[in-house]
Amino acid sequence: MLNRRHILLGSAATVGALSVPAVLRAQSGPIRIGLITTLSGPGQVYGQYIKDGAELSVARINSEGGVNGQQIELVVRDDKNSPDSALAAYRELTGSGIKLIAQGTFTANVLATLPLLKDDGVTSLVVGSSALSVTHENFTPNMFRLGYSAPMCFGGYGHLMAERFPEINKWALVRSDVQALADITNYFASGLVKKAEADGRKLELQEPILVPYNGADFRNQISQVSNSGADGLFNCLQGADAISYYKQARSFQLDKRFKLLCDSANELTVAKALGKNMLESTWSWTAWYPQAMKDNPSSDALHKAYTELRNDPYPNWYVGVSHDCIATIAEGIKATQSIEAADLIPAIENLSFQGATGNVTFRKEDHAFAGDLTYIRFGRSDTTETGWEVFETVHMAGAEFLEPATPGQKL
Amino acid sequence: MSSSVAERHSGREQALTLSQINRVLFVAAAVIIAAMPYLTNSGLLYLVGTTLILAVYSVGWNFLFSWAGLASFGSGGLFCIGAYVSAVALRAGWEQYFLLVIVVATLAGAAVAFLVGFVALRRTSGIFLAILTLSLAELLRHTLMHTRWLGSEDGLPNITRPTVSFIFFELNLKSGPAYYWFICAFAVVMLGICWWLSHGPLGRRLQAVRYDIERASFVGIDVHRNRLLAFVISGAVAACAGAVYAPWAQIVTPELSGMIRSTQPILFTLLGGLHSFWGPVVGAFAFMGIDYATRTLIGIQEIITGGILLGVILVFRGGIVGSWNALLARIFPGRGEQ
Amino acid sequence: MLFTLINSLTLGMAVFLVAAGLTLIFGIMRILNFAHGAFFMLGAYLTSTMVQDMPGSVWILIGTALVAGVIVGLFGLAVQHFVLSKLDGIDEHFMLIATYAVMLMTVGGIKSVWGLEFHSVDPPPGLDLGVDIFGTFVPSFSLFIICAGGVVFLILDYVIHRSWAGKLAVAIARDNWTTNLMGVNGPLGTKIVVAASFALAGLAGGLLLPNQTLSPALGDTFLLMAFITIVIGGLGNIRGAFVAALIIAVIDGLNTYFLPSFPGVIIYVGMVACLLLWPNGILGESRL
Amino acid sequence: MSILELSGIEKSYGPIKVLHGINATVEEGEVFAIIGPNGAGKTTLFKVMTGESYANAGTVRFDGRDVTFEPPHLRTRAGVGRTFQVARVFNPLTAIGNVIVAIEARKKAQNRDDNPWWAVKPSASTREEALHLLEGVSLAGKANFAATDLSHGDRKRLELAITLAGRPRILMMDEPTAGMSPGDREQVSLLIERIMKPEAEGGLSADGRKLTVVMTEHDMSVIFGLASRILVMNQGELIALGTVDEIRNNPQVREVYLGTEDQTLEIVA
Repeated sequence: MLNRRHILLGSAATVGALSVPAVLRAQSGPIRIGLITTLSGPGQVYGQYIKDGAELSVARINSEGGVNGQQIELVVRDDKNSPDSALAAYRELTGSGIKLIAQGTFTANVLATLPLLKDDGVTSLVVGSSALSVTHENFTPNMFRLGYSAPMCFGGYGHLMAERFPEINKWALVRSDVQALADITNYFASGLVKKAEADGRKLELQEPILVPYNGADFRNQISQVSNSGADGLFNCLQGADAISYYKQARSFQLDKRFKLLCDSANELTVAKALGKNMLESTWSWTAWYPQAMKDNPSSDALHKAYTELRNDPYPNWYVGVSHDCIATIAEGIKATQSIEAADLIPAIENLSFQGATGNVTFRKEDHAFAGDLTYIRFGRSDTTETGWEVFETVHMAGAEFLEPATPGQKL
Repeated sequence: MSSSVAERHSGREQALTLSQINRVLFVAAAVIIAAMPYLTNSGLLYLVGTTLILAVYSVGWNFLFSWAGLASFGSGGLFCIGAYVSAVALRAGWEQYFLLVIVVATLAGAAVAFLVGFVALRRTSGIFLAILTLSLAELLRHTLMHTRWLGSEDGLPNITRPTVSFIFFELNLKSGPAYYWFICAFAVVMLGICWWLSHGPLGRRLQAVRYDIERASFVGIDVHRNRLLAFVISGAVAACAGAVYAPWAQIVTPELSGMIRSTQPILFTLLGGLHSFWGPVVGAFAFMGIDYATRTLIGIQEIITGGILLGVILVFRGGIVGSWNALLARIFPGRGEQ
Repeated sequence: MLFTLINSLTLGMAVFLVAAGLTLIFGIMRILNFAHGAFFMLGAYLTSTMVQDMPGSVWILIGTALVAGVIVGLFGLAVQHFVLSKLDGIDEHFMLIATYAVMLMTVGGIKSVWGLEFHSVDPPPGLDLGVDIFGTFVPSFSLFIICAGGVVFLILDYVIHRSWAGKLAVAIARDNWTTNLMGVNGPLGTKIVVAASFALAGLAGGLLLPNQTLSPALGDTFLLMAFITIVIGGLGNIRGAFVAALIIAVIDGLNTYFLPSFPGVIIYVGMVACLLLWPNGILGESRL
Repeated sequence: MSILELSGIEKSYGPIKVLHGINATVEEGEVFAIIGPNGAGKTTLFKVMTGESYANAGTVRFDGRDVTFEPPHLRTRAGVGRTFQVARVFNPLTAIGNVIVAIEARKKAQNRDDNPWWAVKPSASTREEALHLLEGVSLAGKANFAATDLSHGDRKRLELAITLAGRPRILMMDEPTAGMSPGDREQVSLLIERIMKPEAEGGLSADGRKLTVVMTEHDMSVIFGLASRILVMNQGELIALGTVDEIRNNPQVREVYLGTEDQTLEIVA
């Protein structure tokens, strides 16, 4: 049983006298979790993954008998990729008595709701959003980020590349002209440099080449890249931009000009779109690559369910992360028997369980995700039907790459 | 002669009766809007508050469009300027001077509108002006996205709602309902000002310009100056709305200067009723209603919104206000024309 | 430098392909068609369904793009018949909102039919690599786009300014009423031009398909650029659109060359400057 | 005293020269008519005088002041009123609304706004003046009709009222009787005669000043009935300028009209 007194008190205090029906619902009905994500406009494709992952997670929990005997109900709302709509959705959900929220994808939409969590007594799990501000200057204890901070994820990436490929000393960087990708590129570069310096090598890093965001033609920049004379290349573009870029780069035979190609975080999206014309070989970060998580039943179950749902054996990493968001909330409630933020927050702080993406655990100070990192290398293949295959997978512990915790302050 | 006087007389009587019905509706709507915090949850309250702000913003746009006959596609840029001025000031801790901040933001919007209008209105009009303003707003958006101290593309979050200090008392606007009522007051003031401007001598001059630009200049109206004035007023209203919006949303992003924000008033105005003062307000609430009603229909929302819009335009040519008045005239034929 | 120019020309011609239909429909109906980007996208999706991952040859690509153009043109006829013709004679801004609504529905329809996932179609064999011109490496697909843009321009220019059909269309655009009096079926003429405009959107979608990534946001990428093009060139003026596309290419090239840290921004500055210098577009507004 | 002075006016549209150095002066209080066959350049000269387009060379002086490049609204404020060949009024406004706009524009330009700054409705004196003007052009009964609903003749009258609302010193009328029946033309002639009288005598001319009229016209009976002097143009050149009698007897004018307009010849003869 849930702690009934808490629910009554909490709801009455914030929602006021008119919310009586909501309280009644909370007592008798299922535990309601709100999901706010991008389901229209740019970014909709990611929002759809998040919705799928969350829904599959709820379905699994409910089929296993729910949390402490109570079923979970997911209430999904579209943030239309605007802070405005994210706020409207958030307020509608909390106004109807919902205390548990999962939210993604883009940082601005997450930043819109963060300041409200504490007063509303809401516990929020953030999917994705690598920006530092979420766990630093805009930190609020009611939020946990099950996304990867840029320093951990891409600093670790740079570290791995410098470690694995000590012979590559000249690097070129390409990124879209937006700030979030500038941060990612910078952390990758600093990860590279730090590791190389620790090994006593000096790297030559070129100034990042900028390409227009949501652009139509990248050939000018591609030509600049292929004439850079570097051996290693880090490509930091997103979604459709990335695919168009690789596609237009094909006639330049970009993959032959560089000894090492690193994609930021598009993982198999690129391969799935390019098919037989995939690059020879590239690395990418991913949060969830189920094929490499064979001893993880949670991952296997989700993978199976997703493949049945979408007929796609290569789910995007967002599916895994959003699945784990719901799982985290469920685990927290299991541990504390309450959905009140006051009880749930310490419970989640102390959690450590195996989710689909690996070990799920948070740093206590700033609630940053401190789980595992996964990097994959994949490329063109003549033997597979898809035209590409994944060559290798690297797992690393993420905690050591986490930036220092400075909750409430800028790093 | 006498028959025309009679016609005139009955015409006025009809207008009075119908406008009485509308007045009752208007008062009822105003009461419901004012009582919103008691009637609904914070989600709908937030939406209604936002819609009120956008309604004021759209009325400002419509002042330029339906009165001066100029279509700007870049009003989002001015809204954005107001919002950023307000956001920066509040984050810097000047919350007790919030009213002053709004004034400054409004002036900033007016100043930018003046600069743009001074150059652009002499040279362009019609669709060229529309695209020019659209490009300027896009330019602003790109600039904001590249400005690190304004938060780049993630914008400025955590904007505190202010406690406004007057000389004798303090007004705490931190809570949702309190700020909501502040928005209501703001809407009343701004709509009042806009109504006054539209229906006064300036409004008459501008309409004259819109109806016949050459004739207007041959009755001694300085066309350029009056258009510029309308451009500046519209810009000031947009920036003012933006300044009030920032603490309501508590976050501002460069997307405020995007095409969606700039095309909103156009949609509202056309949906609500062209060349009508209250058209944009009605349109804004109608649009909000459609949006809210379809919020759970994820995936097909676009098709439904598009379908409704299309239906409205094809069936109700005069927009909602025009069709409503026509409907009233038909329902009460006795009070209508002879 | 030559390379930058050729690449920018590629962008310019790609934009022209999209802008051509947009300026055509403006010429005859005086509307900015917001749905144009969506129909461009529809053309690309239709083509991708027909050619799957890779068109077998250049001619198959062109052929399927033409088929897609025809299908999109039929959609355009439907839009003209059920929506635009019903709004004839009332405030032109209603057309604007109507095309906006059509855009919403088209994008929604595309999403429900083709889904949200990114798709990619490769250039046909022969166009997937590059050639050497004066010691500069040039991707062959760039040349294909440049040629396609040039050919489409020449055909349009011939049809509009030289041929009987074009003169008729110009007459309709100038004075529909008188043309009707003279025994010419104006509404039919309008229908044909509108269908042609939509068909051009679809054709552009098909031709540019191997160059871009298919996603429901594809329409937005080009729409604003196409708007800018037809405005700089002079609304409704096909030659103007062509010249403006070249100007955009040059501006973009200079942008890449001299100001690489702000990609894609100078176009807006250039556009503002152009409008202030030539308030009615470089070649002036034209009814077709 | 001359109120309007044209010296050396030249105007070209592209390569085509339309006006070849026109010199003329208009005296205060006279009715000055400009005639000439179609394409003679009357309308162009008219446009140069009103400010609708500017001369390429030469000067236009109004009341001794150089106004060659002054825009229309400034000339209007200085006392130039103008009507168009096809009456141009503010269609959706009511008749009285049309006149009110014009009166308010004048008052604002003269800084004599008698309305408090916060007032929405036009001041009582403005409304009174507007009604008075409408009465003056016999439109008082249709004050609340939308201008669109007025007949052609009524629209011409309304336009005249709008123009007079600016209290012009010189009234420039481009074919005031164009498209009217003979009966209506006579009415217009009478109206013009009447408005030129000072207010005390039932006319509409302001504060004791003499109203000057400059008009282009095709109907010779209107011209010979009203005009004190006539300027005759042909192919962009002034070929004669003088009193009605002088023009009647000018051989050059006869020649111009002989080959062109038979009907005119009869009247001249």
